Amino acid sequence: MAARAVGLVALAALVALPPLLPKYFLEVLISVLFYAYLGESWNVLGGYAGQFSFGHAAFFGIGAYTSTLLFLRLAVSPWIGMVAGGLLAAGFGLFAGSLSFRYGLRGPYFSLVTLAFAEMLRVVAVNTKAVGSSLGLSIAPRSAPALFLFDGKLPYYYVILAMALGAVLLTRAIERSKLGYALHAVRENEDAAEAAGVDTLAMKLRAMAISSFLTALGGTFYAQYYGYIDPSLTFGPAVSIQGLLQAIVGGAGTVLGPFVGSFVLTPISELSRAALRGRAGADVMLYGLILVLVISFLPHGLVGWFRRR
Amino acid sequence: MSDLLRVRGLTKRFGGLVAVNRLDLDVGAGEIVGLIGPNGAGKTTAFHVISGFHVPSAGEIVFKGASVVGQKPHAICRRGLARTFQIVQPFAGLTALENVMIGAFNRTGDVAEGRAHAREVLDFVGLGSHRDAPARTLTLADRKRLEMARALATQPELLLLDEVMSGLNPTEIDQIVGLLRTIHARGVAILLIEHVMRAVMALSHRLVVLHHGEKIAQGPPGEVARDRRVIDAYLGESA
Amino acid sequence: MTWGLLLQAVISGLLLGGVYGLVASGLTLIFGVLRIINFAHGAIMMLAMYASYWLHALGGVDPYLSILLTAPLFFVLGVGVQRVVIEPNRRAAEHNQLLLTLGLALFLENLALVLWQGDFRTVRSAISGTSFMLGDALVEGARLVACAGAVVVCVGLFAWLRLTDAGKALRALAEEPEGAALMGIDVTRIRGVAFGMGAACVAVAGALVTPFFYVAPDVGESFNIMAFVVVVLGGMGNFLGALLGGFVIGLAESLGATLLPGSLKYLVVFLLFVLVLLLRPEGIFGGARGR
Amino acid sequence: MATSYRVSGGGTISRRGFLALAGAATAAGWPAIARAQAREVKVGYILPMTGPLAFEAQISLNGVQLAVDEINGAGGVKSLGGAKLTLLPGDTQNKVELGNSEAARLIDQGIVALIGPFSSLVAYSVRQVTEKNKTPFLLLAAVADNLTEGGLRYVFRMQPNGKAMSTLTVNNMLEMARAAAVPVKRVAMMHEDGNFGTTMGNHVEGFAKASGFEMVQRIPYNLKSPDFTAELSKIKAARPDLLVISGYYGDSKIIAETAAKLRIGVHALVGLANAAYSNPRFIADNRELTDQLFDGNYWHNPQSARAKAVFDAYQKRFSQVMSSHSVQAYQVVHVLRDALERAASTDRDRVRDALAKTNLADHILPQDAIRFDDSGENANASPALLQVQNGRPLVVGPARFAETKPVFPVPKWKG
Repeated sequence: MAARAVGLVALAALVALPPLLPKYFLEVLISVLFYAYLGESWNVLGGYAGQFSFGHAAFFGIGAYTSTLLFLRLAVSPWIGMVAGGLLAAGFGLFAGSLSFRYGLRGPYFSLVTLAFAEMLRVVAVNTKAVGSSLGLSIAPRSAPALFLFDGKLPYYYVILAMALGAVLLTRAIERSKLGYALHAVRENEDAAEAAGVDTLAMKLRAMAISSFLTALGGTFYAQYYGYIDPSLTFGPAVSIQGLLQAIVGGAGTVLGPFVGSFVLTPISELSRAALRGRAGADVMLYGLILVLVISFLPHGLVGWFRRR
Repeated sequence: MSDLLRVRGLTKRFGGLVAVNRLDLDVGAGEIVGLIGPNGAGKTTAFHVISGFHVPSAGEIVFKGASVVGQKPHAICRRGLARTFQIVQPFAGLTALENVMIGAFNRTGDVAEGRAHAREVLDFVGLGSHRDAPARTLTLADRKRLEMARALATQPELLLLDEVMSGLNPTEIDQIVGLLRTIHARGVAILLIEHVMRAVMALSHRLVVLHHGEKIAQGPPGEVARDRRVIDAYLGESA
Repeated sequence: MTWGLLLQAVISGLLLGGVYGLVASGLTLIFGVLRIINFAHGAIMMLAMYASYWLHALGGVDPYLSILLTAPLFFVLGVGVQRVVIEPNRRAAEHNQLLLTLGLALFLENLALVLWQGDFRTVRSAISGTSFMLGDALVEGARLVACAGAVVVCVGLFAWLRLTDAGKALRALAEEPEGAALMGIDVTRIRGVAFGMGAACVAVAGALVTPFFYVAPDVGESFNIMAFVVVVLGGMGNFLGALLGGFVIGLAESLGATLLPGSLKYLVVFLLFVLVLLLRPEGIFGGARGR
Repeated sequence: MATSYRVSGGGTISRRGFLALAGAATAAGWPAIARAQAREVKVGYILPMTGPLAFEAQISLNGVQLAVDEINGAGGVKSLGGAKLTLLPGDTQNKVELGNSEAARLIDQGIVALIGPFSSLVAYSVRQVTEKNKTPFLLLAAVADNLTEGGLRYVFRMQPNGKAMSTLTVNNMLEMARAAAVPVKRVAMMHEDGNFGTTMGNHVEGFAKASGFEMVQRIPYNLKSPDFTAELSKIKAARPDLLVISGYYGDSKIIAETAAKLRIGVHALVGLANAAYSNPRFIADNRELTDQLFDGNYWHNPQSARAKAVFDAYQKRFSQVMSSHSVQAYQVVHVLRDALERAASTDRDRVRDALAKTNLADHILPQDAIRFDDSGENANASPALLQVQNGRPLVVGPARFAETKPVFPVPKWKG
């Protein structure tokens, strides 16, 4: 199949090319994969289950803070801290989810309540000395692979590549499973899903747990890669928006949507910044315009548009 | 004949409005019961309560010997009580086959098995050729069939059908009547709300008539049709 | 904790709350009719503040007087935005409409940055410097005028919704979208009017706050999130609820600042928000239902 | 833009976007070619040109441009045969990811040093990029103390860090109070609740015991908050002698206005690295309010004739009064020029070594010679204490740089 061949070539390129790239491209590629990963993570809940979270920063921040605090205070390897953060985030996701779902919050109400949860965590983090308050936490760079610290960018690239591919494979497995069908049903029509025997609350919570777990792993990657976290960088609304943007533009509720979204959006942003340099704001203005146009003319995202042709 | 569904004193209030008032209703195994009454009589509300979408204000609902009051719709469905909606609610973005697979997953966790069963059911209701069409592209008649197929795929013992014939032309209605007979022949009991009198009279073993939320008559179709109160209720509506 | 501090918190909260209420009224109007959460609301307010600023800087127009120009201007602008950007996507998924307004907000904020750079600008009205003490509590003239102005506009808006044909049509559309179409209301036009009125509301709010605030491309953010909170609190689509909700949030914010250490005052606001969403999603004062 | 500095790699992108960009980037792969034309020395900057700090970023960039043009106009870097400085721009949008990728891009393009990035948040990760690529990184505006920690070799900070800024400013204030025989025992502080404000707040609080004052209130605030009356009322009730404020422009404006109307009752309102209180534009827009405000901030040496000339040139070119961010940006470019002259090379390691040996007496800052200690901090870095008098921010401390006498206590704040 042609699609499969294209996929394999792309994968081979992603694995083989980076060592040959200039630093800038490697840096951008890491961003692309990182956003793609966040998008895939968001997609499980937002795309497949149709629960439009605007507060995934909550999980991202929990992941980043858990692994970093465990590392700095108790010398626990972030590889382990990453899993701990994921579990904690999933726990918080289940808590926040069961509250909102049980009370029947849907659509914009769910979006707003998740936004509020993330903002509350941000305000708490800003005001808590024990987690570094606004001074944040920094991880000194050094080479210690057992501690998720590498010399140079390339190893991080392969880590995030593996994470992003893992998220894609997991999403594909979900899509083809009973859970995937159930989530689709929930997204399309919750009443009809219930009538057809789908335990909609349990399905939404399952999606929430998976999505928040994955997002938290992204938080740990961020902390290790950039070496510094603070409340606004991790719990701020920008993180939530980044994830969902890739998914929506690429195609929410499709396996490759967030990947495609990120591989299109990030270069657009980089190119427009390069082209409009020296005119502060022009590039983000263009980005906003592109967003409006994409949603107006490709309401199902790039992948959706491609499929419908 | 043992009762499959036994409803006693079922009452549903919305604020000050009583939509269903002390309803008693039985459906036996393998029985077809028609639930009729003028618009606003409380039929659909009764369905919502029985299938778990609303919690009853008072009363008892026993299905297969155990109370289902307070259970969620999906749990009731798993026990063998499936329903359709008055306004069809397909999963518009999914294909016909996928729609039915959702129902089939009640009886199997295996995707291939669920798909195979869904195909059978689609063929059974006569939608086999539309298997891969997105639900939103189907005609109204086909969407009604799809909705029945989705309910059937859950392998119910009792099927609650809410106006599956409204909006259809006479040929289509005849087809649905035929389909319902086949379903019944397979041992599924049916409780149906219907305004197409010709069809209800032909299908039902028993009729239950609701008016202003209360049961005003029940019995074999022929008897009920001659009931003075029933005639008044319907005349009152049209007057 | 003294009574003086509490009195101050109550007064400051109420004065700020009026402005929140006006911004939220515009938002809730748009939500009620169009069923979208307008993330560009703050950005539109920012543009209006620039409009007032330029009228003052170039034409010497007092910011309060500028309302006479900016309110109609932004009404037209709002109708235009709705027609060109929102209306074509009316049938799009809920979340797509949300992102649409987010993209619009990014566009507008950065348009301002391109046009006027990141400079903070200040506008002074004759009243900017005035204030008086009410007991131990400070009342700033400009904030008092802003609050009073906001309440007057909200009441006017309410009257408009009750008494005029356009207002009645708008309410009908908010309450019964299908029924409204059946009654022969020009639904498309009314949707435009709703967005236009929403924009006019923030244009007034913008002009009212400029004398004690500043103008910068991201200034709308100060009011945007609070307006969401207020709208939910008051009940989405509930106009009077938005005004009352504004006062509640204003109070929560200033009492939080008085009673809690650090910058925890927003924790109170968000906590209140989540509690209301969970326990009374129709809002404290009722409104379009969330379930 | 009507400026004479050259932007390379900028305009060409629009047409054959990626190709041009890739071309520029791969050119860095053959440094011999780039260096054969050694008529130019590429200097990169990364600033938050877009977003909430756009205003400050532009002011900083003005200072950089002024210095670059001045150097090029005076014949470039002499020891490099008159090579001209070429500025390569980078916009971080105040985002960490963009800080990293912009820094990497500029390094790919062959810069000898990187200037920026304004925000400490962005600096944390960018310093890893510059360290790894052995590129001198001259910090601008980022105050977080620990940015130079961790044995980094390529990070240099000319301006006072958070600790120097806050402790020296408080010292200057206390000294002035002693001179005026006005006891300062109770200090209150409001600061924005981000990295910058919190850093300042921690230092002032930590400094209290040693300096013999009590921190009677410390209130962090969200800088987007539209009203601070409740917070300031709490401060007023604590009856402080001094109110210290670390904030950005808009929030600081509202705080000063509200404090004035509240008759806050302190001896003085003191900005600490405040973005507004010594900003000429803020002062011009708010003459009455700003009169006799104090601010401890980066500044120039008013006694320096050179500083006067620079200010005139700035005024002429940008039609506004030069402010502290521009001064720092201007001076940092000259520190780099000095190092380039001594290195007589564009080799980054040589430039780095030259920077480490900096001993620059000819500068416009209110301090002794610019020298970097082992961690890369300017050992003599010092803020100035300013007071607005007659619409102008004037240096009133430390005494040897003062251009006028302070008015302290300030009667109007005492209410």
